[in-house]
Amino acid sequence: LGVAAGGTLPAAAQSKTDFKVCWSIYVGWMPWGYIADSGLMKKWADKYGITVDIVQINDYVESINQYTAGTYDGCSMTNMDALSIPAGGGVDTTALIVGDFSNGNDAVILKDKTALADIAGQSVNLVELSVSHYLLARALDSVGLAEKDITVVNTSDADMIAAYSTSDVSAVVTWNPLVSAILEQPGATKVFDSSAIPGEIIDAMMVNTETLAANPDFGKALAGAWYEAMTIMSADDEAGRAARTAMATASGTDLAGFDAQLASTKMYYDPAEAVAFVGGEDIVKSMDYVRNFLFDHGILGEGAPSADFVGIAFPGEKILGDANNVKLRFDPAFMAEAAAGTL
Amino acid sequence: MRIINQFPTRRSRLILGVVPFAAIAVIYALASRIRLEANPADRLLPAFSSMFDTFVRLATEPDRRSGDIVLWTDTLASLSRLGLGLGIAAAIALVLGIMIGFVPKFRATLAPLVGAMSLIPPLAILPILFIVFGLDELSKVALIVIGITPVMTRDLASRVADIPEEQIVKAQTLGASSWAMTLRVVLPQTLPRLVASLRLALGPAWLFLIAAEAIAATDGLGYRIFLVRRYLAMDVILPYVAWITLLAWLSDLALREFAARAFPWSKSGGGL
Amino acid sequence: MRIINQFPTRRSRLILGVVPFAAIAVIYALASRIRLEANPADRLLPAFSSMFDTFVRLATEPDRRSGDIVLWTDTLASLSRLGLGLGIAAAIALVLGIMIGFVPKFRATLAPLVGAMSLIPPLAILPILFIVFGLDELSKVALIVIGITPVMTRDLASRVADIPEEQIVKAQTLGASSWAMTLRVVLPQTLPRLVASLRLALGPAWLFLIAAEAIAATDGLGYRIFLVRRYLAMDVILPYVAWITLLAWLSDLALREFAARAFPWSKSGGGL
Amino acid sequence: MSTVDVQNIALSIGGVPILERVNLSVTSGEFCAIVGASGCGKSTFLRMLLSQQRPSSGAILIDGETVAPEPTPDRGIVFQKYSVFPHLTVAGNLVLPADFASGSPLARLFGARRRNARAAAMAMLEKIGLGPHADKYPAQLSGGQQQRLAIAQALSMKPKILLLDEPFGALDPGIRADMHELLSGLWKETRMTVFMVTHDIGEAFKLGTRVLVFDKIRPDGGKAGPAGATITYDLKLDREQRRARALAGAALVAAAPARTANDA
Amino acid sequence: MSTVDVQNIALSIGGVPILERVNLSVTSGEFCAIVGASGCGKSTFLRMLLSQQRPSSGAILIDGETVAPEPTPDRGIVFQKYSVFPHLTVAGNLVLPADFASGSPLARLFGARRRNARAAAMAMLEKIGLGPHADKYPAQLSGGQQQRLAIAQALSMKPKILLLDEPFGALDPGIRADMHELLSGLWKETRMTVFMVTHDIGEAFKLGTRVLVFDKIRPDGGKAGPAGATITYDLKLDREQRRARALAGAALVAAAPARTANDA
Ligand SMILES: Nc1ncnc2c1ncn2[C@@H]1O[C@H](COP(=O)(O)OP(=O)(O)OP(=O)(O)O)[C@@H](O)[C@H]1O
Ligand SMILES: Nc1ncnc2c1ncn2[C@@H]1O[C@H](COP(=O)(O)OP(=O)(O)OP(=O)(O)O)[C@@H](O)[C@H]1O
Ligand SMILES: [Mg+2]
Ligand SMILES: [Mg+2]
Repeated sequence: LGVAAGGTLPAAAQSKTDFKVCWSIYVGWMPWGYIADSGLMKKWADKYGITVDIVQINDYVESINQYTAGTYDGCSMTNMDALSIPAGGGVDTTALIVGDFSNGNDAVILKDKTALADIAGQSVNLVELSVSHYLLARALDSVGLAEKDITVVNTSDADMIAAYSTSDVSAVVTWNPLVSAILEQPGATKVFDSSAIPGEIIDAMMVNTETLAANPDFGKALAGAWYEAMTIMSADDEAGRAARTAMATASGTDLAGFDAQLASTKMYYDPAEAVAFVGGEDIVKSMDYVRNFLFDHGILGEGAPSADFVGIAFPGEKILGDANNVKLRFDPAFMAEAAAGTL
Repeated sequence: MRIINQFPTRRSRLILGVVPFAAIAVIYALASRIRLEANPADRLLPAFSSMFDTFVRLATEPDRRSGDIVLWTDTLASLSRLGLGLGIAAAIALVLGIMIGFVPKFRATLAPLVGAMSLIPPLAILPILFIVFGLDELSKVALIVIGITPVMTRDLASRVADIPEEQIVKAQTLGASSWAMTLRVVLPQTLPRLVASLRLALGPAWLFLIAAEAIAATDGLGYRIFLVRRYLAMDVILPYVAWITLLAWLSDLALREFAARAFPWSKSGGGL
Repeated sequence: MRIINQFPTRRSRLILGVVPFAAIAVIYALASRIRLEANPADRLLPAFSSMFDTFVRLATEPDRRSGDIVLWTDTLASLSRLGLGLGIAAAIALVLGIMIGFVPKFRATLAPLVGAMSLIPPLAILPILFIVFGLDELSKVALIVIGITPVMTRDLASRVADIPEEQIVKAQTLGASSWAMTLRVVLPQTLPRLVASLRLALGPAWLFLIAAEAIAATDGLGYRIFLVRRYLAMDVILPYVAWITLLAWLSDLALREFAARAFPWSKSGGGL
Repeated sequence: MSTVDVQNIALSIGGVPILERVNLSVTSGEFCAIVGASGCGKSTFLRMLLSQQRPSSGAILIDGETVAPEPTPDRGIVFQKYSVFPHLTVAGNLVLPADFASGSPLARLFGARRRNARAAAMAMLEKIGLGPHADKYPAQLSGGQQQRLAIAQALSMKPKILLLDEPFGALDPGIRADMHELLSGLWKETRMTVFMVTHDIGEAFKLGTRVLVFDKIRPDGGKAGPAGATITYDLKLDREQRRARALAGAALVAAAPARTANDA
Repeated sequence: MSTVDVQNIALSIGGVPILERVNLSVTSGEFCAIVGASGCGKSTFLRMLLSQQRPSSGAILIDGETVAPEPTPDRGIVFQKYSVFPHLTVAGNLVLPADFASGSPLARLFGARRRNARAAAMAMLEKIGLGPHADKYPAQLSGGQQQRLAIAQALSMKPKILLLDEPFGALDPGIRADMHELLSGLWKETRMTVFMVTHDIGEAFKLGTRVLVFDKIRPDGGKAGPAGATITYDLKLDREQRRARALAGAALVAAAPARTANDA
């Protein structure tokens, strides 16, 4: 244990040439699998004289935990989980590539009811403390309800569809592809989704800040590969369809299903758009909501006396929370290089 | 003298037994220290002190959200599911085990089915369990029951079949019907084994309980562990695991003591 | 004649054994029919025909993405993990079991530790395991090993301790050292029990394998079940579960046959 | 109290003949001692008398009627081991037959009938010298005490035929002598028909009115495959003769048992 | 081939005295038969001679020196059961001592030495009549054959002292007689010192040069708590005397064994 713990210490700031990043199955992150399989990663890593190993992990939380423990140099995750797990756990983390935000991918679904307000008094099945929980909180806000008006039942995402099929379940909050599968079932109505809170559920490739600082080539290789993949998959040609088909199969669906999921995702195919998004005011507001949600639910950890405990840095020296304890950074530098074509 | 003939004294036995635990604790403390020095906010290997603080807080302070004292509601919820699951499994295994072990016709009918069922990994058929048993308490209890009953049944059936034929013949010469033998000869001699079988099933039962609570629950020890895994709160997980281990050990002890008292005629397994 | 004295003939035994399976198949077919009539797109209880089609497709057609035939790559991946896990667990359990069962000093030192470890639910410490062992093949094998070794060790240790003292004394009067006795008296007599212990561990081993593959893998039977579970593709899950059950049953059979051949002097458990 | 007619029975298990051409006619009240080499089929013969095993051919008649196809209370049995129920106290073991006879759905007597049955059991225990041990479990008794209990239990059903399979094999010479007396006394009192298997020739001649020797012989004298055992000597003893014959008989069978079934 | 001096040993287990004031001096080559009631401590006495159990007080000297604290090859043992290794063939059981003696790290002989050891084992097997069974496992042998093997195994170490704990308890009278001859022959040949526990008085007088009777007596004649057993009779037999004394001896001890440990 001692050796293992020592061996997986958060990478100290030192330059190295071999990197590992992990990802899990979600529409906005499927390109990582494609990048690994298609050789794009090798191409870009070779260009910078490094190697980058891209590893798929089925269990999303486990992938973040592994990253937090120091096993991986980067990991795909949402803004909220980045704040609560690695940043809250003292691992300085940078949002290297802001790939998309959920624009309908996450939804509140009621069975045999059609209005969000009907949710009052029900049991709601969702992955507790996840973005679904956050979405629910935002949804309840919008109709003047609070979490105490409902009962939250923690339900594993893998079993969400089966759970919905049982008579015990009348309300669920979840994400795609589960949303579309559940909506196929009789009586299911989507009463609220993330398109009502655009830009608040952000999916990004998060990397260790110290590793990135010591090895800018690592960031460049990832950004280069990512945006080449973006160009390929966003094109409506044979290569684009082939890429999207590969991603569809890998996530267990077909091209039509995958395209449907993409439709409810605001993908930043163009790095310039992502740079603008990260530099805007909305993201600061979103992160403020998120950190207050996390603090209210005690997820920032016992050591957190207030929501301000962990600092979040935005471009242009904007900082939310404790400036002396900045652990989450939105850094558009590498996306900007991609936009400028200097990678 | 040969090493196998060297018997440690009672006192040194005690010391030797503690050594590995102490060694693990020391290694843990060192590893934790190293990580915390590198990153004071590290959550992976919390210091003993912070685990202790967290545990005390969980055991004494009401939760911010629900107002319950988390440790006790979790423990109560888990133990009642576990108890119910073990109870139902024991009842089914006892009835089926006696039927299979004692009555040739039932054996021919049920033994292959129970054999096949004991090989199905219950976690793989969870969706079907949900549909059949719903998502609330029942499904958690059902997962425990489905997980441990086939193995217990096989165990009991083979024990019933092991009752010396002489006893059964003897009972028949004393005028017993099949039912009378079941009640007065087979059942009482199967009960101690049932307890032993329950003790063996404790480990798997906890496993299935935790798996069930990870899938859909609002309380329970497994629920808490999987919930706080979302923010890598090892300061909660590790004390919870220790607590579960303690509970499992206590149930094991209680069952052993119960068997020794309730079945004085049965030579208990003894030792390990 | 009393029911316990009525022995079915070989032929009726066969028929009786098939009945429950047939009954389950019929009930399933009916339930499936009802659900499919209500909603032809229902995925929960697919018809036998569609399960069969899916299974044939998985077993014969190469996957679009990787070009592999999914069923065989999954089976190969899972079986090699399982085999490795069982092998390592058997080796550790054999060594520790003999040490604990045979040498009083080791027993005093290790028995309490192994006892405590056999009570820790491995699923609860998954995050720690993944961090210690990483996420590649090693962690899956490690979860199997950690899940089954303590129980196997206890089992073997108690069997070693059960070797009649007379044999050990006899060996000493024949001039054997502790090591010679371990090699020539204890080890050979422990091997049949090791096989029996492995057979008992098959069920839990599959369970842990599936749990590990669900969290981190890119192939394997558990991975596939996990992957398609999100879409409730029961037409894949159910044949996979049946396939796993068949594989487990075959391994069980192989181990039993092996023991009967390799240890002709050992009276095998017989029957159930 | 019953006659037993064994009519030319034979038994093969898996093609191997165990017993063959066994003929025997026992009148009511005889005490048959059965001796023979280990593995020659003595226990198997008792199992057939008890309907635990069915002969491959031939018939067994009791009081002129074909024997029931399963063990019944008219035939009592005492085995060398496992003869009492380990989970019941000494008194419980003796009350058990009454419990079975009660016909109650719980196979247990209650109230006054239970008290009566227990009183009867206690009286019996006093008679066989186990009074002070009534509430012990069998495992707490010595071998001789257990066998006394087993005999008392078998006799409580007043069987017409009592079968004993090496009942005293595990006992001390001293206890064994005590048991001989107990058994002779009971036999004289109840006049049941007794079959007792024993390895001890002296015991056979001391207790039996008739000694049956089982052995394998080949009728053709040749080596035409394996043969089953049969009754090779059937010695009817006058009470007075017994002592005299004991020495001769012992000499007679001394060679036979040396051939074990393994040599076949 | 060794003298044995037992000097006033006593043993209590958990406060209960099992043996006390046991004194005995055995000259080289004696054959001591040990009889006594069940549970009186005969096996325990052998266990102490074998260093399997340590006396609470007193000393055991072999050839004038304190006995080793653990079993050694100079003292061989044959138990009533479990006396051979079930996982080795008959020949394997006899080669085992040579394997142990080889000092090889695998505790196994190889090559020519293995062939020699096997040849020696086969010769021994022929001598004790087990030649045809060399490749069988013990479970496939009869009880008598197993005991012959056990004795051969114990003798292969040429022990100075041979301890036998009811070695023939489970055997037929016929086989038993064969075994008596085998044992007597071997004892005469090797002149080792033999201690044999038996329940059969006849056997004791037939084989022993000396019969030791263990029993519990209270030295003060009173009831001052439980007492341990000790040697109450120590009969040295002339070869010629033996037959004559057999009857008298049997009468002498007939009452004693009836008192079992349970009555204590
Ligand atoms: N179920 C069986 N299958 C095969 N052979 C059997 C079976 N039961 C008994 N035998 C064989 O039948 C023969 C007679 O066995 P049985 O137990 O009747 O002998 P026995 O005369 O009582 O011997 P012992 O004196 O050792 O008790 C033995 O050779 C035994 O191997
Ligand atoms: N480990 C022990 N703990 C307590 N009592 C014991 C132990 N070992 C032996 N005894 C007691 O010591 C006494 C002597 O036992 P031992 O086996 O030596 O008798 P024995 O003379 O060989 O009897 P048997 O003729 O039945 O073999 C018995 O009363 C037994 O209960
Ligand atoms: Mg017999
Ligand atoms: Mg003894």
